[in-house]
Amino acid sequence: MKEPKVLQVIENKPIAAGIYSLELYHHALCEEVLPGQFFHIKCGGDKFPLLRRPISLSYTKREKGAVVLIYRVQGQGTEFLSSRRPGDSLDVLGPLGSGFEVNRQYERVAIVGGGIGIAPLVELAGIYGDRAAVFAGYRDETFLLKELQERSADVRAATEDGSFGYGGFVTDLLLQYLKEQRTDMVFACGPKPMLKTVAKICRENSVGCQVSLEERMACGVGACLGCSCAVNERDGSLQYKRVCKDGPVFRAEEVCWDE
Amino acid sequence: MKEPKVLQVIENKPIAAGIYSLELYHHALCEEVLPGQFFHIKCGGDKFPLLRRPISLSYTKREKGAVVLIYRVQGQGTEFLSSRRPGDSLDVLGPLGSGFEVNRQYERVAIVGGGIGIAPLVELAGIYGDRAAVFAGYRDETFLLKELQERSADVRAATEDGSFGYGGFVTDLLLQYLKEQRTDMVFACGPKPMLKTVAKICRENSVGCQVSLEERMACGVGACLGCSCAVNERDGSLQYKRVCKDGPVFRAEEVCWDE
Amino acid sequence: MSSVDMSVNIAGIRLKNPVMTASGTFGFGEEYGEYYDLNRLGAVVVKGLTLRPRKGNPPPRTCETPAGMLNSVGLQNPGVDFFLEKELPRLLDRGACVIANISGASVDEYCLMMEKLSKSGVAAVELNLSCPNVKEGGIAFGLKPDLVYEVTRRVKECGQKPVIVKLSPNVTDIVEIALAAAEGGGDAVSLINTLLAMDIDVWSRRPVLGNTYGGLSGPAVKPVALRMVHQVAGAVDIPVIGMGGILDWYDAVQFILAGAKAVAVGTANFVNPLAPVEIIEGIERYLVKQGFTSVEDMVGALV
Amino acid sequence: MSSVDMSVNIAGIRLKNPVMTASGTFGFGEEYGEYYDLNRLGAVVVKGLTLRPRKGNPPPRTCETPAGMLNSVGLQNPGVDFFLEKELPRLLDRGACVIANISGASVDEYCLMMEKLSKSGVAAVELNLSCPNVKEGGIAFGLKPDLVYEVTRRVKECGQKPVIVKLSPNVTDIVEIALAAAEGGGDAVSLINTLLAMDIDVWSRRPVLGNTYGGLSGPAVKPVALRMVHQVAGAVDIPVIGMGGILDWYDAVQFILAGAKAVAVGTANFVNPLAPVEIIEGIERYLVKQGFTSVEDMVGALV
Ligand SMILES: Cc1cc2nc3c(=O)[nH]c(=O)nc-3n(C[C@H](O)[C@H](O)[C@H](O)COP(=O)(O)OP(=O)(O)OC[C@H]3O[C@@H](n4cnc5c(N)ncnc54)[C@H](O)[C@@H]3O)c2cc1C
Ligand SMILES: Cc1cc2nc3c(=O)[nH]c(=O)nc-3n(C[C@H](O)[C@H](O)[C@H](O)COP(=O)(O)OP(=O)(O)OC[C@H]3O[C@@H](n4cnc5c(N)ncnc54)[C@H](O)[C@@H]3O)c2cc1C
Ligand SMILES: Cc1cc2nc3c(=O)[nH]c(=O)nc-3n(C[C@H](O)[C@H](O)[C@H](O)COP(=O)(O)O)c2cc1C
Ligand SMILES: Cc1cc2nc3c(=O)[nH]c(=O)nc-3n(C[C@H](O)[C@H](O)[C@H](O)COP(=O)(O)O)c2cc1C
Ligand code: FES
Ligand code: FES
Repeated sequence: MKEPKVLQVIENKPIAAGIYSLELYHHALCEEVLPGQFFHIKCGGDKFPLLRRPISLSYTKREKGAVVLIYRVQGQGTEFLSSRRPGDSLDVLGPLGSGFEVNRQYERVAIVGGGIGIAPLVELAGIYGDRAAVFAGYRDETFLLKELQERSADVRAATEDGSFGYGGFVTDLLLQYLKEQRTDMVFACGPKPMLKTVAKICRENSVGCQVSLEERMACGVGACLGCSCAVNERDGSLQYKRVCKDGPVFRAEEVCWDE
Repeated sequence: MKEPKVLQVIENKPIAAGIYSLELYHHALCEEVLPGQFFHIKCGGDKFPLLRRPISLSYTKREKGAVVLIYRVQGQGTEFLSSRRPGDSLDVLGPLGSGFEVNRQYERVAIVGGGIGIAPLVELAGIYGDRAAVFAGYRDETFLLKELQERSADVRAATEDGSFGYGGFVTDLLLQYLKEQRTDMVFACGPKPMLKTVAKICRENSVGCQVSLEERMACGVGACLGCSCAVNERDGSLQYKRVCKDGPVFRAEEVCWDE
Repeated sequence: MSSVDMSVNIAGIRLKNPVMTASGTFGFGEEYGEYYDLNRLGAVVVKGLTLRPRKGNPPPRTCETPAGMLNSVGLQNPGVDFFLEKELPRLLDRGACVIANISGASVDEYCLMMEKLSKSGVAAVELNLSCPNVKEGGIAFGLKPDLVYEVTRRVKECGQKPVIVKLSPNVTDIVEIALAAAEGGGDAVSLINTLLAMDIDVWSRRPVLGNTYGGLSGPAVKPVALRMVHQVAGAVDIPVIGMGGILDWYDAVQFILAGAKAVAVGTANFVNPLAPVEIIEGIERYLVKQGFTSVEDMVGALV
Repeated sequence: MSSVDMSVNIAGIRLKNPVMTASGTFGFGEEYGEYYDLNRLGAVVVKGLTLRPRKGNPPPRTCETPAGMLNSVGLQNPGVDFFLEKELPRLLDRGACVIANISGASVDEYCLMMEKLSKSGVAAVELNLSCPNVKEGGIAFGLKPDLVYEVTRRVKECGQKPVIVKLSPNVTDIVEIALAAAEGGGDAVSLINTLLAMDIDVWSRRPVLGNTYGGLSGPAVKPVALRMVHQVAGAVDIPVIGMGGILDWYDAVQFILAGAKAVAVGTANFVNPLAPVEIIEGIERYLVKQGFTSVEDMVGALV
C-alpha cells in the first residue's frame, strides 16, 4: 500500500533570487522516482494552506539517498517550504505522475527549459548525458547551470535581458539547433507560451516533443479531476486529461494549445 | 494614537507541564501596564488562527523593561506562542481592560488564584507585598510559587491531589482565613466555579471581592460586543458588559453567577 | 502618490475613498478611533441600531472557526435615541462620514427609525434585513423579495436619507433580492451579511455559542461574498457595496473588480485595528501600478 | 478497542462504520484504493455520474481559498454505462460498499439511471440535485422543494435501491428542501454539497476558475454545514448524512452530535489520503472515552 511519506530535510538553501534548492532524504524514493515526476507536499499547518503543493523532482543524489527539489517562492505554500530547516520533516505524497518517456536508443535529444521549468529537466539531462543538448532560458539571473553542465557537455543559456549567454528567447536557440542537427526527441518544461512555441517549432521540423505541463491541483493523485488540460483525441474531439495522473508529461501533438 | 506593538521575545520557557513563561521586551509598556490588564496577541500567520488571543500580564520586570506572561498551551494559538524563540517578535495590542482596582490603604487583602488563574495575580501580589495573603490552588503540579513568595511572606498552596500543601480546594483555605482574619478585599482569578465559590464566601463574610473573568473574545478592545458577561444592574435587571473593556475585573457582587 | 482619484459616489453621497467599516464590527467608532482619525475612512457604518435598547444574546457570543469566526451578539445596542443624542455628535465632531445601520421587528419600526435619523447628520441609512420580522412569524425580512421590496419602499417614503439595503447571503437567489431592493427605491445594496452557522464542542457536547446559531464572517466566506457581489453587480443598476472576509487590499480589490463600488471591512478590524487604513493605501498603490486614474474606473473591470 | 458498535443503519443498508467518501473527491476508488483497503470504509460514494459521458468544464478547475477550495469540475465522468461495466465490478471485487451519485438534466434522466443502477450491485443511489434542470430553464433541482419532491418520488418509483437525496446549501430554507425529499420517499438526505463561490486574480483581472463560478468546500464551510445538519436532523425522520469540511475525527464527531447518522469525507482526501480511515479510528476512540457503546447512541447526543 502507498502512504504519505515523512521526509527529512537535509538542506534547503537559496540558489538564486527567490529560488531554493531543497534536499530531502529517502533512499527508496531516490531509486524509484523518474525524471518528470513530482511530489505533492503539505506546505504548512493543518488547515492553512489547505492543499498540498506539487513540486517536481529536479535530480537525485543516489550516493546520499537524496532527492533534490528546486522551487521558486511564489505564495504561502512555497514561502512555508522556504522556512524549513535541516532536520525538519515534510509530509510528501509521491512520486506522482507519469514522467518523461525515456527511450535509451535516442542518439540525440534536445532538452529545453524556461525559468523554474529548467528544474524538472536536470535528472533527464543526466540520463542522456552528452547525447543531450540542453537549452536553458532565463529572464535575467541564471541558476542550475553547473548542475546541467555536470550532466551534459552541451549546455546553452539564453537570458531575456542579454546579461548572460544568448540575448533573447531560448526557443530561438532551439529553432536554430533543430535546423542544423537531426534530433530524436525534444523534452520541454516551462511557461505555457514557451511550450507552445517549442511545440510549434518541433511540429514544423518534424521532431517528436514531450512537454511537462502545470495546472492547479487538489488531490495530485487523479481522484478529483481538478487538474485537467485539454487534449485532442484521434477523432478530432477535445478531451480533458489529468495533469497529475495522465501527465504531467504529454506529447506536444496531443495538447490542445489554444484552450 | 494607539497602535499594535511589535514586541521582541526575550525568553519563552516551560515552567510546568504545558505552562510557559513568556518574557517580552517593551520599556514603556512595562511602566504603563496595570495588574489585571491583558494583551491581545496575534498567534500565528495571516488567516489561521484568525483572531488574537488574550493573555494577562503576570508580572513586570521593570529593571529589564520586560513584561512576563504565563500561559497554558490550550490549542492552536497558544501552541504557536510556545514555538516563539528569543529574538522572534509578536504583534500585540494592549495593555487592554480595566485591571484590578488597587486601593493602597488596604491593610490586609487576600489574593486567590486557581490553576493558570494564578498568573494574572503575581503583579498584584507585588503591590500588596506582606499585606497580602496569597492562596494558590493547583490540580497537581505547582508553578509560580517562587515568584509569589518573593512578593509576599504569606503564600499558601493547595493541591487537589494533595501532593503539595493543603490537600483540597483553595477556597477551603480562603474560607478558613476570612473567618480568622479581618480582610479589606479579596482578589480572585481562576475557573468560573472557583470564582463563584469565592464570591459566595466573600458575600457570606461581608468582604469586598474583585474577580477577573474570562470570555471568548474577538476584538479585545470593546468594539464587537462579543465578550459579554451578564451583570446585575441596580434596578435588578440583567445587563451584558464587555469583559475586554468594562473588565476583565468585575466586582463579585455585580457578576450574575447563574448565567 | 495621490495622482489617483480615490473618491466614489454612492447613493448620492461622495465618499473620499471606497473603504467603510462593516456594521457591528466597529462599535460607534470610539475604540478604533484611538488608532487613527476616523475621517480617513470613506464612511463609518455604526453598530446595528434598534428602536429600543437591546441587551443582546447570552454568552458565549463569539468563537473562531477555520479562517473565520461566528458571532451571536444579537444586536446589543443602546437604541436609536441614545445614538442620536450621544454617539452621533461625537462621531460627527471627529469629521466622520456616518452611516446608520438599522434593524426593525416590523416595517413600522424601520420607518420610525428612519424618521428620527432623517433629521440627523447621518449621511445614509443602511437597512439590516437579517432581523426576524415578528409580524411575518419570525422570518427575516431579507429572505423574501416581496418583504425586501416593501420595507425599502416604505422606508424611502419616511425620510430623505439615502437608503442602502444590506442583503443576507442565506438565500437561494441573491439577485432576486437585490432587484427587489432596487425596485423598492434602494439607493444602493450592500452585501454580504453573515452566513448562518454553528459550532459544537465535542467534550461538553454543547453548541459553542450561547445562542446555538451565529453568523459566520471572515476570510472563510470571501469566495461566497465575491460570487454574490459579482452576480448582483451584473444585475442591478444601483451601486453595490461589497464585504465579507476582506482582510487586506488584495481582497478589497477583488471585490471592486467583481463590481463593488465600495467595500466594508468587518472581522479584519479585530485582527488588525489598522486594517481599513492599510486597505485604503493598498488600493491606491494598486490603482497606480495598474494605470487606473480613479477607483471608479476599476469598478467591475474584469477583463 | 472494538468494544463499541461502529455500524449504522442508513436507508435500510447496514454500514460497518459511519464514514463514507464524498462524491467527486474519491473518483471511483482506484487512486485512494492504493492507500488502504476500500472495504474499511462505511461506503464509497463514487464520482457523480450522468447518463452520457461528460467532458466537464474548461481549466483551471480548482483553486485554494482561505481554509477551503473551489472546484468547477463540471461533472466530468465516463457515464453510467461505463461505470456499470468497468468501475463497479472492480469496486465490488474489493469488497467496497458502493453508493452511486447521479445527476440528471431532467427527471427522466434520473429515472433512466436509477433503472440501470437498480439491476447492479450498488448499495444505494445518491441524487445530486445541484445540476441545472434543463426543462425548468436551468434552475437546479435542489433549489426548489417541489422539484426535489418530484424527482425523489419519480426516482423511487423507477427502482428498488435506497435513495439518498443530496441537498444543496445554496437555499434560503434547507429544512423545507429536506422535508420535500422525505415526503417524496427519500430514504436519507445527505448535506451539504458545495457553496456557490468565486475567486478573482487581481493581476490578470480574471476569475481564477475557467468556469467563473465554482463550489466551495473544505473547513471554511464546516460551520454552515453543521448548522444545516443540525436544522435538518431536527426536522426530518429519515437519517441524515453530514459532510462539509470534515478534516479529522473531531469534525466528524461534531456532525454526528449535530444529528448526522453518517458522515462523508471530501476535500480532506486531497490533504491526507488516509483521512477517512484515521477518522474511523478517531470516532471509535471518542466513543470509548465518552462511554458510548455504539455510534448510533451518539447521533444527535447534544446535551
Ligand atoms: C506538476 C507540477 C510540477 C511543478 N514543479 C515545480 C517545481 O519543480 N518548482 C517550482 O518552483 N514550481 C513547480 N510547480 C509550480 C508550483 O506547484 C507552484 O508554484 C506552487 O504550487 C505555488 O504555491 P504557493 O502556495 O507558493 O503559491 P500561491 O500562488 O499562493 O498558490 C495558490 C494556489 O495556486 C496553485 N498554484 C499557483 N501557481 C501554480 C502553478 N504554477 N502550477 C500549479 N499550481 C499553482 C497552488 O498550488 C495553490 O493551490 C509545479 C507545478 C505542477 C503542477
Ligand atoms: C482577559 C483574559 C485573560 C487571559 N489570560 C490568560 C493568561 O494569562 N494565561 C493563560 O494561559 N490564559 C489566559 N486566558 C485564556 C486564553 O486566552 C486562552 O487559553 C487562549 O485564548 C486559548 O487559545 P488557543 O488558540 O490556544 O486555544 P483554542 O481552544 O484553540 O482557542 C479557540 C478559541 O477559543 C478562545 N478561548 C479558548 N479558551 C479560552 C479562554 N479560557 N478564555 C477566553 N477565550 C478562550 C480562543 O481565544 C480562541 O478564539 C485569558 C483569557 C482572557 C479572556
Ligand atoms: C461581531 C459582529 C457583529 C455584527 N453586527 C452587525 C450588525 O449589527 N448589523 C449588520 O448589518 N451587520 C452586522 N455584522 C455583519 C458585518 O457587518 C458584515 O456584513 C459581515 O461580518 C461580513 O464581513 P466581514 O467578513 O468583513 O466581517 C456583524 C458582524 C460581526 C462579526
Ligand atoms: C473536486 C470536487 C468534486 C465534487 N464532485 C461532486 C459530484 O460529482 N457530485 C456531488 O454530489 N458532489 C460533488 N462534490 C461535493 C462533495 O461531495 C461534498 O459535498 C462537498 O465537497 C463538501 O464536503 P467537503 O468539504 O468534505 O469536501 C465535489 C466536491 C469536490 C471538492
Ligand atoms: S489534482 Fe486531482 S485529478 Fe489531478
Ligand atoms: S472582545 Fe470585542 S467587545 Fe470584547
